[in-house]
Amino acid sequence: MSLQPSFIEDVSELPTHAFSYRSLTWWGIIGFMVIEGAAFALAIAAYFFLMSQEQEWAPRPWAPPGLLAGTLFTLVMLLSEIPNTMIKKAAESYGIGMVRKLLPWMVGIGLLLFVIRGFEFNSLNVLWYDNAYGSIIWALLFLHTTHVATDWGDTVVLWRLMRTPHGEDPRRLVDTDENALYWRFVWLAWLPIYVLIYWVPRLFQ
Amino acid sequence: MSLRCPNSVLALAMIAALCSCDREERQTRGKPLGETIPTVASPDTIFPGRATPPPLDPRAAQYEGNASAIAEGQRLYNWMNCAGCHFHGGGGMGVALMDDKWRYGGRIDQIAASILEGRPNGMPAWRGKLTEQQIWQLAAYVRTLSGQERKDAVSARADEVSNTPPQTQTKREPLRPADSDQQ
Amino acid sequence: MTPAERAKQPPAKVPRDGPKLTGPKLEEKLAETWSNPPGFIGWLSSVDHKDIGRRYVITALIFLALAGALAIVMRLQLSKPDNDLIGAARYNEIFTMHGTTMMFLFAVPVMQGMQIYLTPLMIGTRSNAFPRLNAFSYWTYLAGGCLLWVAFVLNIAPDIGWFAYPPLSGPQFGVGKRADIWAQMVTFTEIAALAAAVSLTATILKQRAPGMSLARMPIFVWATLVTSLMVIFSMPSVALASSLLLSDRLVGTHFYNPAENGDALLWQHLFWFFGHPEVYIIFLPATGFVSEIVATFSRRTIVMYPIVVMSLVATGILAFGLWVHHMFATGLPRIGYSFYTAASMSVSIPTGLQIFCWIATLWEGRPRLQVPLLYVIGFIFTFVIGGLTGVIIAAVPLDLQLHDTYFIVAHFHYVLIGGAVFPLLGAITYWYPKATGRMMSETLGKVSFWMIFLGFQLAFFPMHIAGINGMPRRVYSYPAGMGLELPNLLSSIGSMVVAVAVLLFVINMVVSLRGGLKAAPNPWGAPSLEWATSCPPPKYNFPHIPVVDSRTPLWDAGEKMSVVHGLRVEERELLLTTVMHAKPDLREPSAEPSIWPFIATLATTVMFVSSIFSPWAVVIGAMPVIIALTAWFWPKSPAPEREPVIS
Amino acid sequence: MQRGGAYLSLCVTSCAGVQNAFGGQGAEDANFVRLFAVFMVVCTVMYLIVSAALVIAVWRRRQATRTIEDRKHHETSAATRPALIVWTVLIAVGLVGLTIASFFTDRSNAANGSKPRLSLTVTANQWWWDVEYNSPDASKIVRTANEIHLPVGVPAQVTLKSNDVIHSFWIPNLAGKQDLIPGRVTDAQLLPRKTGLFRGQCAEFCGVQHAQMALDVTVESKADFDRWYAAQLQPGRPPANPLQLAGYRYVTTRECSSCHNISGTPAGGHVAPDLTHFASRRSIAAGALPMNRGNLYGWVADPQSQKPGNHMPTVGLAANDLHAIVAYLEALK
Repeated sequence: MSLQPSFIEDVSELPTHAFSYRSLTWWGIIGFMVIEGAAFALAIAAYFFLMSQEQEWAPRPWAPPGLLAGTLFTLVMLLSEIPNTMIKKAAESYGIGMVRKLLPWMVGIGLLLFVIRGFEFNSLNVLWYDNAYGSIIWALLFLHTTHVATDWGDTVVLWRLMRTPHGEDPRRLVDTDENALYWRFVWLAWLPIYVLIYWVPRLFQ
Repeated sequence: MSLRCPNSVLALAMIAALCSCDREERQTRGKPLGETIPTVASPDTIFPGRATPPPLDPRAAQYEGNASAIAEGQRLYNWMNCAGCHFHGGGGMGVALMDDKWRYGGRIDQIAASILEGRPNGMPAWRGKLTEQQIWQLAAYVRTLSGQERKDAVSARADEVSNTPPQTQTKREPLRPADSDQQ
Repeated sequence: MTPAERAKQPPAKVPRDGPKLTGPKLEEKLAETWSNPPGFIGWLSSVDHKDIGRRYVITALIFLALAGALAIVMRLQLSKPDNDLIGAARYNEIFTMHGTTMMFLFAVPVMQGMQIYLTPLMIGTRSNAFPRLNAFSYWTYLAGGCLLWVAFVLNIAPDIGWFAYPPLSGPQFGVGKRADIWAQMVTFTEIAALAAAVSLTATILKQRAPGMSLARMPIFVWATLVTSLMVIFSMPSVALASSLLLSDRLVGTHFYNPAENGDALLWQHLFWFFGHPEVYIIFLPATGFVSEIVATFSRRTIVMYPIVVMSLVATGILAFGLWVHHMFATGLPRIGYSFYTAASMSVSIPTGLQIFCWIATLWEGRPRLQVPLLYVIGFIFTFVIGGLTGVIIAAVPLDLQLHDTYFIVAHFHYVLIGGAVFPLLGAITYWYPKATGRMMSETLGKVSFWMIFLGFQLAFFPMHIAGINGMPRRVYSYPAGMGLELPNLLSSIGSMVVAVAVLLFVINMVVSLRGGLKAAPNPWGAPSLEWATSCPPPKYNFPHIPVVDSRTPLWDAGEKMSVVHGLRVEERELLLTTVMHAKPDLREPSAEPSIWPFIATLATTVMFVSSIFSPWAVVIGAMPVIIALTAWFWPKSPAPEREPVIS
Repeated sequence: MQRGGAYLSLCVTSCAGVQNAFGGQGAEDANFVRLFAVFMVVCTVMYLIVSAALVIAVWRRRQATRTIEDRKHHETSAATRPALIVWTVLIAVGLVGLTIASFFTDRSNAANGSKPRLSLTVTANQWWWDVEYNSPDASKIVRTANEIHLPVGVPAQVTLKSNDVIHSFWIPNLAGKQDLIPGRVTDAQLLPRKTGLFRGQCAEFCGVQHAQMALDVTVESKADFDRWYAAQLQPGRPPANPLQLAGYRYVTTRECSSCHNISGTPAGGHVAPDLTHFASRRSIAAGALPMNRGNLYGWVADPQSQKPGNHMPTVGLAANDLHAIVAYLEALK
């Protein structure tokens, strides 16, 4: 450096990890959440745009999607917030044992959700190539499924990681904390989509 | 990555390129101007016993798997009101075109011959009503209705009311002449 | 020892930079820690923001040259009426490739490349926030560019315009796989842009030098922050639109099928909701370049810094509210149009304020007429014409006559070439010594400036006349006798002059690599932090992280530069600071170079390209992508227990 | 202001052509020219202010500057803030004025089009225009292609539809453009003020032959228009000599009849331009070729060489058929 340095502060005391907005990866996760949130918001806007084109939503003769699978999915997802919050609390209090115990539960819940989602696709009562209504319903469900899949994949990798010595590193606890935060975004994003897919087509029957 | 591997990747890319090239070939005029007079010989579709059918007409290569020919065929199918009798392949007054039974042969040149000469029970002869290029384009499109065509050359849907599953999703079916099983 | 106690451990005895370890000895150890692994694999796995930024800019300039060559072919075809140099189908491919390459493969990437290169240097840190994500961003951009241009070589290039309106790009009229390739290229480039934007946002918010509060950030860094946020909010719109188009074309959904209650205008709304912010994503970094150049060459700080920053933010927000002015002719309700007329007019107010502040800075200072400042002056003269024609076409009755004519082609070339490429050429001349250690030639720089400035006016001003004389856009030829011959001939000549001028600029860049004068660390006497390091900067940028206490650190630093110390030397580490006031907060280990981002891009490329042909490719192709991503994020084995991991 | 707009339009373009936004022959286009003049005046004034300020700022040599060299690089002169306020007010007032002028022009255009006394339906196809004059009495409906005749001073309502992709209906001399979007019905209002021969063109990229999709517009007196309308109502002229008869036979029985329609003959295809009064038009193939015998021969023999990619196939006619067809088509006045 052309100018001579004058040392005015020693930063070696600072920690190398922190939770929530002090951590760099937290901002990365927020960035990706905003991107996916924007994509969901625009997909929902497209849903309403297409809805305005039709005389009646869930156009005759297609029946609105069956409620059972979707409601079950929503229920399980909301319940999954309990272990999710426990993991987040454990991670923030460096409770690595608890984290290692609960992660498999989250992976299991993920698998259960995939099974229910399979039944959901089956109970939509419309195919994606039937009409614009069918297309947007399938598109919303497919978008959210990829969303659940990506976070489930992240949770599986985290589960395997926490079982290795890497799990000891608190930075991995920060990752667990942020993964739990991301799971909250996944089911928060699901609530409006659930209403749009299952309840709005019933409004006009 | 040794040097040899990019060469093989390059070779693969070129091969993939060649087959994609003719899918997108857009020849707007069926034949060079000189020989646009329609040829006389048309392939006979009925041949005694189970003899092998005559060799494929050389024009077939120009139309099979050619996306623009199929798209033109799709347009002509609507313009000439083929849907009036054949519907969108399901058949009605006209025979079904989606199944694998071809009483007068399912090869592209045999379909073209059926369009050109007409067939009993109501299929009009389009000789003189459509040019030879248009008839071959129609034949190329009709072949896709029964799933004989490669998936990357067909269009998933037309800008019409959805009537059949997307052609890109229909399973490719082997060609069985109708007389092979007793009606 | 549980992680909890380990978190409170005192810092271990490891080599750290400081009064005891400074000067050449420190720089040699840091260079070794921050260097790339050797060989071709090392080159592929580089995560240094300078490597990635340089690759982005050079690849984007290559695409500029390719698309520029296509522009020359188009101008030759249009130089005289009823010309048959190239046929209609070929011309449609060429203008689609020209527009798509310029917008998706040159303009946005070159701005993001400059931002990736300059941001860490200007805010005083050693790397971008997510280095491997940056590397993945560049490789994905390169893959998208190659996909489009390989398709062009193989004669399956898209011929649907750079905006691909269905039903022309739909399954029935978009024949073959041309439109799919366009849509897949859009998916590639916007994943690249989103990844870079997330990384830049995190870098700016968390890694500024201690003391560099938001009010002391350089204006180019403000422009980068606003642009990155605009990318994050607007790119998902085109991602969704192109995915819906791909699913229409592949599995027969009906989003844009009017017969099944889909709508062609759904595409236009989604596309232009992205389209208009995109042109501001291209323009705002250019205003950042102009602010930096004007400050340095007027020898003073920018006048009324808060006004300029608020104008940037206002332009960023307003940009999202005026996309319907691209759709004035589609028969939407007139009362809606008047709202968008007002919004489109209002977006010129913040830009007007910025121009006032630049001119006031020149007025207060003593401008030195070197090449970067010449480009800024050329920018102001050219861009203001483009801005004013923008005000003209914001009015509905005028736009109904001028929409989709060559008047619009003239308008957007004035605001894109005048508004973004001129500042870019000035910025390249300005930061070339920092990147290469050599100055670009001043005389050759001035010659190419005057040629490009005058050639540009000759090329694009007559297009206003051609537009008014009734020449629509995207026509491969025009009949004689409509008064279009002279404007088109002048435009063709002008475009040749611009082509030669750009060639001269490139020659100047290449020749100066070796032949240019050796550059001092701060050849222009500039105030901002990137001029505190050597030219070209070392791999780790700053031996000690500088401390900032004003908007012009180097001008107010006196003879000693105050710094913080205590970062590790044998591990890659940089300093995180708080968002508002940039007080030191954490020491963050920075990611090591890795080949996995490159492999992740290969896997993503295979998935995307094969999903043009079959929907199952998305599911099957996802497996290698997951494997590559897992390997990418898998932490490297911890160093032998010489030092507990946290300290 | 009226003279200013006209003077401005003359000096900007060498001559007001047949397809020129500064023609001003239509009510909406006249409004355009006036509003364009207002905008040009305001914008030129603003541009001169910016250029003058820039030139002075760069070229003035004075000693007391506030730069790093004299350690005053953070200071700003007191006059800057008021100057900024004046500049902001100037921009705001300018923009508000222009926006209001634009809204008034909108209202005037809407008023011009509010009481149409003629109704047309234009349906755009890939690369030609299908024109239909609507009338409550079905026998009074005229169908033509690639041309529009309008009586001067009569406001006309044009309903716009599309059969395939998005096109844009644009006759610069008369009015602004409106898109024709499949699945939607939009409309355009034309109020021609001066008679003359004009040319419109598709302004939205619509495929390979987007460049050759024009339409001829003739604005004539009411009497001429009625005479033309009556002629259009007549069926196609029967062949007058053996050559035309041979042409008649070919056209009404062979390939031509599959797509084209000639009223009063067995040829009834509606997927291509109506040829009933083909010879009375000013151009062939949507403005691609002026109407004369040479072009007619060239077009009928091989349309793919004149307009490559369009949907009229090269039939490959024998020489005598070609002569007969051209003779018959030339008779369809």
